[in-house]
Amino acid sequence: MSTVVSEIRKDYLYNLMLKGQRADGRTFNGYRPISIEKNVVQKAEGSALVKLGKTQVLVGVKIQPGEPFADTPNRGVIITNAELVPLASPSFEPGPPNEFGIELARLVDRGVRESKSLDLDSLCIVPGEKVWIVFIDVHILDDCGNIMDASSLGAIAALLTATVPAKKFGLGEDYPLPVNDIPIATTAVVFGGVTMFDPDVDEESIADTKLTVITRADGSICGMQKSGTGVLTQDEIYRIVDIACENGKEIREKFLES
Amino acid sequence: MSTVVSEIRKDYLYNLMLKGQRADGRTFNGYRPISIEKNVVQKAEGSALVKLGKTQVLVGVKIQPGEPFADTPNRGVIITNAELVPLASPSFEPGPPNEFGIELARLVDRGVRESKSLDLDSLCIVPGEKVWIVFIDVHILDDCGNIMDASSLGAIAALLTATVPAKKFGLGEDYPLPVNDIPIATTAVVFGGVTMFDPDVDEESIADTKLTVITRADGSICGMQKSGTGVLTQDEIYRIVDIACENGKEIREKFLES
Amino acid sequence: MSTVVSEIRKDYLYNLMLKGQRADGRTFNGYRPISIEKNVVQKAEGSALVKLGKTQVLVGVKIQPGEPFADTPNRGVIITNAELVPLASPSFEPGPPNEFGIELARLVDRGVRESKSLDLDSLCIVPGEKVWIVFIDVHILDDCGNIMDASSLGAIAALLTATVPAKKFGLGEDYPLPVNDIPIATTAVVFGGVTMFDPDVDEESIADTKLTVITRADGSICGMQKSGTGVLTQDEIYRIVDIACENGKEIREKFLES
Amino acid sequence: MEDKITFIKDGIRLDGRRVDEARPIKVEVGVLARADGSCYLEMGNNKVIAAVYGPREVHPRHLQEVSRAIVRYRYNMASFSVEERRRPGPDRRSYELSKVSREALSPVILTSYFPRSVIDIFVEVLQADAGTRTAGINAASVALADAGIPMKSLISSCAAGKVDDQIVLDPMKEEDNFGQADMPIAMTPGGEITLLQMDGHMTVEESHRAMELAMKGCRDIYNMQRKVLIDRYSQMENATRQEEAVI
Amino acid sequence: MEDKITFIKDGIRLDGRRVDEARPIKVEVGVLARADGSCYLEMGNNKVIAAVYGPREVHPRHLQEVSRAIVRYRYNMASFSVEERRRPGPDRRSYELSKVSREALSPVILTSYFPRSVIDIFVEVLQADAGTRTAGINAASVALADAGIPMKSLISSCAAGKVDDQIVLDPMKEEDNFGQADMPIAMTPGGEITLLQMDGHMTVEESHRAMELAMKGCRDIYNMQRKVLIDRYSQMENATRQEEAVI
Amino acid sequence: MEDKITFIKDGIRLDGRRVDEARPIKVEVGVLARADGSCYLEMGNNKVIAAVYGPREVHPRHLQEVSRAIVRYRYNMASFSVEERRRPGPDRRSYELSKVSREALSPVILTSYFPRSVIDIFVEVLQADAGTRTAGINAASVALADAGIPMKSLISSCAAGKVDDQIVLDPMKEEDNFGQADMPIAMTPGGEITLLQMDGHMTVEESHRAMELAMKGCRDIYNMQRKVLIDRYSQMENATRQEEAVI
Repeated sequence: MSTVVSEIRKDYLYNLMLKGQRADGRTFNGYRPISIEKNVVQKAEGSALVKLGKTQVLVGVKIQPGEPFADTPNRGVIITNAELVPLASPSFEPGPPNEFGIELARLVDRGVRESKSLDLDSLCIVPGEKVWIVFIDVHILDDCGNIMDASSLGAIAALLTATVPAKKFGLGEDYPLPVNDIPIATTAVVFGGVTMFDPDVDEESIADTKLTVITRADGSICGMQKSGTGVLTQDEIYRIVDIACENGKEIREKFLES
Repeated sequence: MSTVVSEIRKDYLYNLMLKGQRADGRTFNGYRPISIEKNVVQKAEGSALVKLGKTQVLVGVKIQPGEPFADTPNRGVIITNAELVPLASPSFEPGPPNEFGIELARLVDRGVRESKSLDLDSLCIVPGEKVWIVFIDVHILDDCGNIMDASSLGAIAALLTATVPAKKFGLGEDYPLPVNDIPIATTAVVFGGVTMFDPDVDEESIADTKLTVITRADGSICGMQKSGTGVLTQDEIYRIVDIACENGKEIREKFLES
Repeated sequence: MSTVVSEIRKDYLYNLMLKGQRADGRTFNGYRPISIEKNVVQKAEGSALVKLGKTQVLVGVKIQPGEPFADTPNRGVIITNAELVPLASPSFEPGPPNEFGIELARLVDRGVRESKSLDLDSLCIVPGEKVWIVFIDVHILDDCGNIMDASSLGAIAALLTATVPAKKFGLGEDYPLPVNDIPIATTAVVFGGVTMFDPDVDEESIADTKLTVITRADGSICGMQKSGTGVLTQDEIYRIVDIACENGKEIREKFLES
Repeated sequence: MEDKITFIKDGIRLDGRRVDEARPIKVEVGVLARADGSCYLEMGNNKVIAAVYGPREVHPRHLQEVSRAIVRYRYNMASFSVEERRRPGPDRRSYELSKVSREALSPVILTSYFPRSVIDIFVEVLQADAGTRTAGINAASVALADAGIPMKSLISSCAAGKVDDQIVLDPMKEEDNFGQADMPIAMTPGGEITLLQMDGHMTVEESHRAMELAMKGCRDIYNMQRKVLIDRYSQMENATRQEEAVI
Repeated sequence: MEDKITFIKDGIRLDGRRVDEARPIKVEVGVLARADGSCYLEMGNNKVIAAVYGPREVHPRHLQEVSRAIVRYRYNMASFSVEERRRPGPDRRSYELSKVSREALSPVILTSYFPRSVIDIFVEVLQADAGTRTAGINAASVALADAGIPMKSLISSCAAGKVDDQIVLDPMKEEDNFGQADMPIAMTPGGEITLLQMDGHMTVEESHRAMELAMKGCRDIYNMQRKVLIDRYSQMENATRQEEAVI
Repeated sequence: MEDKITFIKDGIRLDGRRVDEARPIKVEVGVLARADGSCYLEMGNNKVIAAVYGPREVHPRHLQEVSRAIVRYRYNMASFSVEERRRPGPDRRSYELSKVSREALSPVILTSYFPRSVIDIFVEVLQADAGTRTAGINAASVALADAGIPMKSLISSCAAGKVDDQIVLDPMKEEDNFGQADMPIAMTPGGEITLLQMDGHMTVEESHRAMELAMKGCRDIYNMQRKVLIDRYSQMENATRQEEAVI
């Protein structure tokens, strides 16, 4: 998933960083412009197109009746999948999700699941037999960096717009999917001692360590994941967590809460 | 799927063509000798071995009870598969069907389905629960060109000989599979301005464009497919369609209608 | 699955053999030290860790209710699988079982099945609906030769310790899996005219022919399989069968019968 | 294919179109930053996006051709693009559509300019409503131009169908599901056919009418493709001029 | 494996054969035009066809052996070859049969003549009735000869079984399904065993009798294989002579 | 994640441990003959075995890196390692765990010593009881040392969890299934974090406490890893001395 960046560009970014700067003029903690377009796919029960700078991610939510898992007979089911289609980056290849796609999907899933944003108990139709299955399908369209945060944002935005299609299946009136919390994933890379949030594709390719922190509306944490082959100090982690909480709060209020 | 033909042979075929001739003496519109041997596989409910010149295709039809599709609860099911087994050609490889095998199977399927030769309504056993599944399995044995027409011919010949094995499943007396129409696929290649029907393997490897036209007994069309990386003019298409209707009529009367 | 052995080592082994000797001092018919540790995996219904010299194989038996096969509605089901995980040998690769793993699993399965050591009729719960499925999973840990005999030994040892977990599924009291016979697989390689039992990994890589003979407690045979690209004479086969019966008897009495 | 619904009344179709009227089309070029060329296209309720990468190195190597570039085309439907969620990954239908779409574009791509290379065309169907293969080819053709791949011409694609015994242009989902025949084509502006498929039931005469109607549809689409590319180029030229003016 | 049916009455089996009698065999050589060698073979109700391609280049390359040809064998059952339709593609049984069949033929193929090459053997089972692996090996052996692959000798293959406590030659489906044991072998005309499998239940003495009976079966099949190849060669020679006569 | 069971009573957990107490650990090094390095490790009821092969040649070749060794890590659960039999082969969870485990070990492996090579780490979970990824990393770290792979340091791994609103060290199965949060980490003896995951629900303060507790767990495990390796080396040295003495 790494993209080759020329040595010259690497030096350039490094020198900028020493001066406390980033190529696009952002602060180290700042995000690129965010836009969220909702309900772009009418065939889906919910959908959102998220733009994070030039990064574009489309998330579709489909909701269908199906069988519950044997160990949770009275709860709805969430199935999250991410397709890193080769349209989105020269480094993506056709085929079933590789470890990057799987990690991304599982992290998006963890954000939704562990934040308890979906009340799975309320998605039971007939206990032990039929429940609502919520499919969250993340479709990366243009990977210009930090698809993790864009995907997570797209997932919760799509869920917020989703309707349970009860009528279509003869199960009463349609109703909005009940969403209880708004988890926000914020990712930082660590590069030469500094941490930069919302890395673009060049910054990602230079840094060898990344930390994603998923926060809930009450400021608590519902997910963390380090990735990459580098190390993090305890201080770096604490610092990233603190800023992640702030960034999460801002994004949540600005884009998702009405 | 292309076979390398030496430049010399290519020139030879090209020069012949300029003289209005083909290597085996046929006219441009003519077919190689056709033979159809029926019921060659007793374990199948219907089968046919088709020889088209040296090309050999074996089609087996198996009929078993199974579940209908959700959107057609009162109709039987047709499932068509083609195996381009490596025994049949140096260019076939083991493994699941590639795009050539899939296109072939889907085209054979389309011929049977769109001609409505099988009355799917009559293949319902218990509405919404149990219907007859008709498996059409195309097994290419020797690819000496134009396996499309041979496969299509094999499929309809095998269906015409097939018995619904009702007794074996405790569902009454056996009866012949009801077949209402006899679709015939005829394929032409376009090569240096001329169209040649029933191409052999050399002609196929030289021409870059192919058109298959599937006709019904009433002379109407129930399927067309251009393949290959070349182009066809409107005139060429109309001409091929006209000759396809004639060829189809002849083959249908001569080999399949009793 | 072959391991490259240097020419020097090959000559050494060959010269030893001419003197009627093996590298580790064993007789041609002798086995390496055998140890069987039972119930090493508490999560399994039965398990055994077999050491055959340095070769280590772990077999786990899981027993769960499931559907019977359509053609044997009143009988339990045995499913045997072997994983030649890359941890166990530099020549094993990750991925689904290749032909060596499949042959191994099928041979272990045949030993259990054809010896009728499991009374499948007694594993029926509700005729036609629910029976006990016995999963025998062979996990190779260290391939220092003759994983066939070690796997077969592990399978029957694990079955002998297995409990049918009836209580867990509300189907009455737990009871020991009824085992009626103790099949023993014994394998010999043929190499330059001599036959050597229980080949180590060097001997395996030099010999091109192997014969496995599975015997029952009454001295009769319930399975044979030649493998490798060499030939066997009738005499060699008869001789191997005779010694296999003796070896089988000894191993059965010493390690498995109490 | 049943005829119980009336699809055409007084020459007007269920969605208000005349029989020879295509659905509204929207084309945007250069919508993706990572791809070498890209195009977003709507045809009625179809929403597709095409990206082109290349010419670039071929992996795996044994697919290389010594005298020309190979062309690959991947038609893929998003899981949420259809009524009932589909499993991700290609099925038999998408393999066939990828093949015929590749063959629809190959005749105009000057592959001999780029020996040992690959030109990769990726089409993602974001929403499907009958006609995704034609929409995909139209988008891919524009994306190829956007990527600067040398081509003899653009390719335009449109289907004709048979509904209520009438030949109609550019069938939508209901007409496709319950209609009598469907015939998608693709062609060069010069009228050379590069894609032709048909299923259903047509007389020879009807097939002629369908082809002529579909060709008319292609010509209209060609004009739109051409316009959007010209606009794109003039924008880029203006941008360059402004840069030069600044200097 | 139940014993309720009586399989042998007065020394005669269900299909009228004696215990030491094989099913009728039909062999045709050179039945496929594209393959380098081929053979169609019936053994009772078994119908198999074998093709040989090679020696030819190995793909993928890393399978190449520097000092000899590799041999590949693909045993495949057609979906319609058995009572209940089987899914296309290999299952665990066909992987095992492919392996032991390859190992049954490898000892006689002079692979050192063709370093870095592959000899591909493909066997398609068109109809199955117990004994498909032996039928396949018999056909493949003839196809190898037809392809001109240098071999030390032919390989012939036959099974013996145990039914009603008697050892029988060449068991058919019913005997195989409900019998007590099955023991397929393959061998050279010189009596070297190249395939040996057994499942079921036999005493050591029974296994000896089974092996001897199966070896007798192999010898009979060898004579048929030999005859059909001699006929083939003389036909070809005659054809050449006639051509020469014409000139 | 429900809170109905009481997991901690008077500071003592269901299995008798204090909140800051890890499960008993057993480590054996050099347990496999074929692997270049190996380690068997128990952490409570978890039983894992790790093997290291390499540095060795990379297949397939295109994965080679010109300036360093690549590291591969395969986390695999045996079918019988869990309550309900699992299908063999990797699932999505094991792909993720393989990735994060590889990334947990990579920072200390001196890959630049072995350009164009691969270091393969295989971890088999023989019995699972919450904490298999941390047990696997601990075993793999020892196996790497046993294989003589040059490393900056060992890696030690342990999890902290949240149960009954308290932060506990090294949660077992029941605590993991019904607890409120789980946070596995891995680190160098110098305190650099190489693995960090968290799921569940924690305040920022709780996450600090969890990290500190998990780091304490890692330090204890490091001492055990170190001890077992020192014992191993002295054994080997003694063995060498004795050999020399004999000579």
